[in-house]
Amino acid sequence: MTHVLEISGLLKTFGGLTATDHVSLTVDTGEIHALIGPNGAGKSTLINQICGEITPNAGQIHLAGRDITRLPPADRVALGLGRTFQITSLLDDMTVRENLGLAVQAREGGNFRIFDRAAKRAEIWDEVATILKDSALGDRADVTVADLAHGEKKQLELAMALSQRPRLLLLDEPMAGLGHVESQQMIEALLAARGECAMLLVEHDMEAVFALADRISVLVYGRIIAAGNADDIRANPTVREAYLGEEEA
Amino acid sequence: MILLFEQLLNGLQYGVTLFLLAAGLTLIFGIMGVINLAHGAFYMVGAFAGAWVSIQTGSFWGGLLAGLAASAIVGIVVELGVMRRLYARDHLDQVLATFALILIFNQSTVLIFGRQPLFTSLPEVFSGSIEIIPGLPYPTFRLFVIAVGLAVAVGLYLLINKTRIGMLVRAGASNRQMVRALGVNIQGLYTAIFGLGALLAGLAGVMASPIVSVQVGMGDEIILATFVVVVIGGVGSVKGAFVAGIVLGMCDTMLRAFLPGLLQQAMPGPEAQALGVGISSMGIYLMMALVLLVRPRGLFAAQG
Amino acid sequence: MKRLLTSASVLVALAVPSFAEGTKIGVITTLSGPAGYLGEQIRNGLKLGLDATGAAYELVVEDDGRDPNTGVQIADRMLNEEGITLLTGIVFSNVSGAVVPEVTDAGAIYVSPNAAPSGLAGAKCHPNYFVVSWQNDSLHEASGAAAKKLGYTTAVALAPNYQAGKDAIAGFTREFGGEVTEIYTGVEQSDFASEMAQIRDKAAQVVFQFHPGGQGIAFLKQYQQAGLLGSIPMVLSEPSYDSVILKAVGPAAVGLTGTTHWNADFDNAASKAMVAAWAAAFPETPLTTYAQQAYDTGLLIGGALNTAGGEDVAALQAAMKAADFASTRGNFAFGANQHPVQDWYLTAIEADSAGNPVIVTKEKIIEAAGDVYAADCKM
Amino acid sequence: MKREHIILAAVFVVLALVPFAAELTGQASWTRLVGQALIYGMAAASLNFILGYGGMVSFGHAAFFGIGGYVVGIMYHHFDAGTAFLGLIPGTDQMLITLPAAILIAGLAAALVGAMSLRTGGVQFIMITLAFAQMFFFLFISLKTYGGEDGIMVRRTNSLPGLNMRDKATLYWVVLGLAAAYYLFLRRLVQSSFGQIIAGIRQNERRMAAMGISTYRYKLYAFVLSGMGAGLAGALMVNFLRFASPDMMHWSRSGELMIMVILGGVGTLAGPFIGAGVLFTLETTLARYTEHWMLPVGIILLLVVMTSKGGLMALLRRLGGKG
Repeated sequence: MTHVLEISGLLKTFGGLTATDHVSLTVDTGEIHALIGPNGAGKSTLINQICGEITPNAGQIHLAGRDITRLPPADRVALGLGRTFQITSLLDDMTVRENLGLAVQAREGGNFRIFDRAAKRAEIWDEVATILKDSALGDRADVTVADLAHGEKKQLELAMALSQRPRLLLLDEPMAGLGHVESQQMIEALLAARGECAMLLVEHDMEAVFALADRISVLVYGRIIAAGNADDIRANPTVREAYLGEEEA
Repeated sequence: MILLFEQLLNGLQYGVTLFLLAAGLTLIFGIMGVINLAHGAFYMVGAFAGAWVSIQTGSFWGGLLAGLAASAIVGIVVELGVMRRLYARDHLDQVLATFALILIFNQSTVLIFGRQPLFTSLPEVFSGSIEIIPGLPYPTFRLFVIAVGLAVAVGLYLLINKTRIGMLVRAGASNRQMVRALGVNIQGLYTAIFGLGALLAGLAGVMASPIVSVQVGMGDEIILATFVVVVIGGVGSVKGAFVAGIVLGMCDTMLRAFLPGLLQQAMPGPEAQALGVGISSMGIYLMMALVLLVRPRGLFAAQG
Repeated sequence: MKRLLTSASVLVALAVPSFAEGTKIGVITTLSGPAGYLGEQIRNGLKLGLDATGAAYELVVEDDGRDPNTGVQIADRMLNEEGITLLTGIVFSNVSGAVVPEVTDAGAIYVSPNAAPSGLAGAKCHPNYFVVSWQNDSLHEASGAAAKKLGYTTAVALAPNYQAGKDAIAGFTREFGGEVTEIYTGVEQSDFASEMAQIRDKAAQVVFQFHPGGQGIAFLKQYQQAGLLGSIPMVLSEPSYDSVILKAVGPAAVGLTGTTHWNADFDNAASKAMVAAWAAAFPETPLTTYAQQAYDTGLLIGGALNTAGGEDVAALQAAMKAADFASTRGNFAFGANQHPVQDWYLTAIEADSAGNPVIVTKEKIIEAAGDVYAADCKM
Repeated sequence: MKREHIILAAVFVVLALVPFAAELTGQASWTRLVGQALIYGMAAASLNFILGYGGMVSFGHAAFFGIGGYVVGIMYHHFDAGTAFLGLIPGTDQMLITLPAAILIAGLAAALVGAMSLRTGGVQFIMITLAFAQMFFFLFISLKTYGGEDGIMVRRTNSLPGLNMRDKATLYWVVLGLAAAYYLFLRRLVQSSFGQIIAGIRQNERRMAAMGISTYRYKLYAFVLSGMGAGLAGALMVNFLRFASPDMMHWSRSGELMIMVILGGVGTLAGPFIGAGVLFTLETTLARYTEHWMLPVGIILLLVVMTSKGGLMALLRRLGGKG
């Protein structure tokens, strides 16, 4: 079988610092693959290389069998790569509905039309209505993003990313800054989306990771030091020492 | 050969003038994040105050002091009265405000000094020329301008790299928020930098006053070239302003001096002359476009 | 036919008494920016000239900012709204190129105290368009003739890289006849160090340069600073060494040669009256040829107003065409294209008792010269 | 919605009546004043599309304004002289040809400038657009055939079949009609699918890229559309003033267009027109009263920017109570 995402030997250095040191990993169809590691381990650098915002020094990235190592970010999205941002990155002056509308429009195409009226494109707004109905944001649809609570912004990020119908969704710390209740909502939303796409989940919240992940890889100082299912990782002495040990201490 | 050497000196002299203007502008730009179109006005203020006082007192040095003082004071007043209220605002509002300042400064100068250009003479010591190499007499005053420019460059280097204020300036140029977090008197620092920038521009104005015409609007003509220097050097980098200023001054002078002649050898007649001048007028802009296409943030960008 | 029209309009003018407050004269000129002093000279000279004729007038002065757009805008308002039929004042060719057709198309009169681009001097000449100053080319042809007369055979000619600059070098070359090295400078350039080096390198017998206003000041200062003043003679056309330039340049101008159509030392009554009137009215400001041209313009307009007895355009046009006034420059007549036919003089810039430069007239080099475009004018 | 329609219609009617009002009150220059303000308004509005809606601060917009103007001037020059441009394309004085040609050529120039400039951003973008505009300025100054610095005189306004274009009121109405059409076009443009994408790019370019939008292509397209608008305005200006000169593309003209946009209100449809009208009226009126008009203009501009955010449109909104 082909992997949805296959990374091999990814190397990225900044000056003397090696951010990702020949990292290899795969994500399979329908799988949630979690990537954990302490701060500064190179997780964000890895995510940004997969998205195309940073170009690696060496190594390859394949998405659904296709080499995307050198493609610009937007072309990767067209091939089915979606993402959320660690620090929420939304269109702050627009409402929730408009944010979703733009996300759906971006996927639908027709973006160079200059004589139509975006507000009258039924195919977009019907879909937005459906998304809103199914999400926790339903009654916040016409609130401007700048006025949303943090948890709501995170939900909106996820909804926008999913509306792209990606094959693979990169989740960059979706739980960051969320309270307990909000985290539970987020976990539920991710579980609900599990059938739609594969996910690569970067997360510090171990509870969420163990609740969601099919497989876990541990990244420390730019290297993958361990990989396996939740039980393997919990039991792995290297990981306990390098990472979990610190957390518990 | 002598011609080439002379033109290199000319380029150097133009370069340090650009540096004096660009050093202040790039700091104001990098640290306060302000696009100050009115920076050329400080150049004009320095030139007018310097020329007027030197006419009244008969002393170039008195004029120099007056020019420096006037431009620094005007700079500080502008910072306190106008710029301070605009730091938090959009770049575009700053553009509009500083454009308004240009109009105000130009017309006030007409009201105070009239429309006739002012006369300034060279200081006695520097009125002659020195034969640097045999067959090349070079105006002493221009050598003096070069020396002053280089001295200021060294002074700024020491100020920025060896003092606490310099540390704050460097920190501010690379990360504006960080200086705020350090709990320094930011407002005072901003006022001081703005005053220093205006003073350097005023110095350039006084130094230029015996060479060029001291007239209303003289700052508007040179401010574009100054912005080009700032952008090529990298916003916020004094080192960049120095390198870019010198390189640009040299290139501009060399192009104007030799391009028309070279073209004339390749194609016939006066058309080559005109074309050569046309291209050399575009020269600095062409350079900027090329530099930015290769290094979109300039040569020595301070901000990451 | 023309005579008949003239007498008819004179009759009409006599029949209708002129307004007591005087005829409105529109003055569009450049008062802002570095060239602002040129407009100031023209406005002040015009006023003194008109006063000298005793005509009843009212000046409506506006600043064109050296921008043709603004010039046309002002002209439109003066012509169509304020009912002004007599305009003057423009300093720069690009402004007059845009404004003059506007004025003549509207049936009004334009009298130029300065700029006279070739485009309006030949086939596109107009009965309602008069030039009191000179045709642009004439200025530099005089300098070419002077350089030739002084016995030079090789020259370096410098001018800014715009149309008037190219015309200047062309005009100089036309009359000079010798070998000319052309150097064009930047349009807004103020440091000419690079050109100084080239001048020294070319080692020609004479330098001709055309840089009006601030550029001229910078050029002359730097010419002296480069040590060229004593070693290579320079011939200048009058816009490059007006008295304001000389005042700003100081002793650095002493020793240069110039050409002009008028100078302050002219020995005729009109000129003496003007010099005296200027010294009384503006003791702080030097009197330039710009003001003199405007003064002559004032004499022409004022005289015509007196003759025509009001603002009837046809009567004014006829009165002006006669050019019946005592010009401060002595001999003056209109050519076929209503541009001046006049004499040109060689001048030297010498030091007065205080060491300041003063322009001294030397000799007449061209007599009763018109311009080359007059032949194309069919009026 | 309805209120906006009523206001627009009222403004249009009032503007259409300007020539009559000018005739009645004897203020004949109003027609030209308002006409010119409308044309500057179009140029400023075209700049505002990239600056206000797209976040691209171009300091070289006058280049496209000037190029549009020169297309009309050059075509007239060859029409008048009976020659052909580059020996190939004969001149013309037909507005139905010159205006589309001006729009097209200005668009091509914008494509060229935009393709290179849009690789940078921020202050560097401001400066690189200025650089290209300066190159065009110096290029046109060196074109001796087309009058160099003096520019080209266009003795007759371009003809339109069935209209007497030499009549000032007729010309004014043609300008008004095109300005209104351009306003409606921009109104539709910012509401279109493309307009939404551009607004998204201004707010968060990274996010748009993450949604699969190649932002460069969209920005370039916007830049070209904007340049075409400026070209149309320039072509009209040359018809209105009957000459084309390099002054049209001087950097201070780019600055002036920017000032009009900022003064009126960045990112609003009517703002640039209001800004152009106010600045233009201010300059011309004050110039009638004092030679030192720059001083009051400067002080007024400074006061506006110090006391209000969002320009005159924001002020109007506050006065009107709602948007």
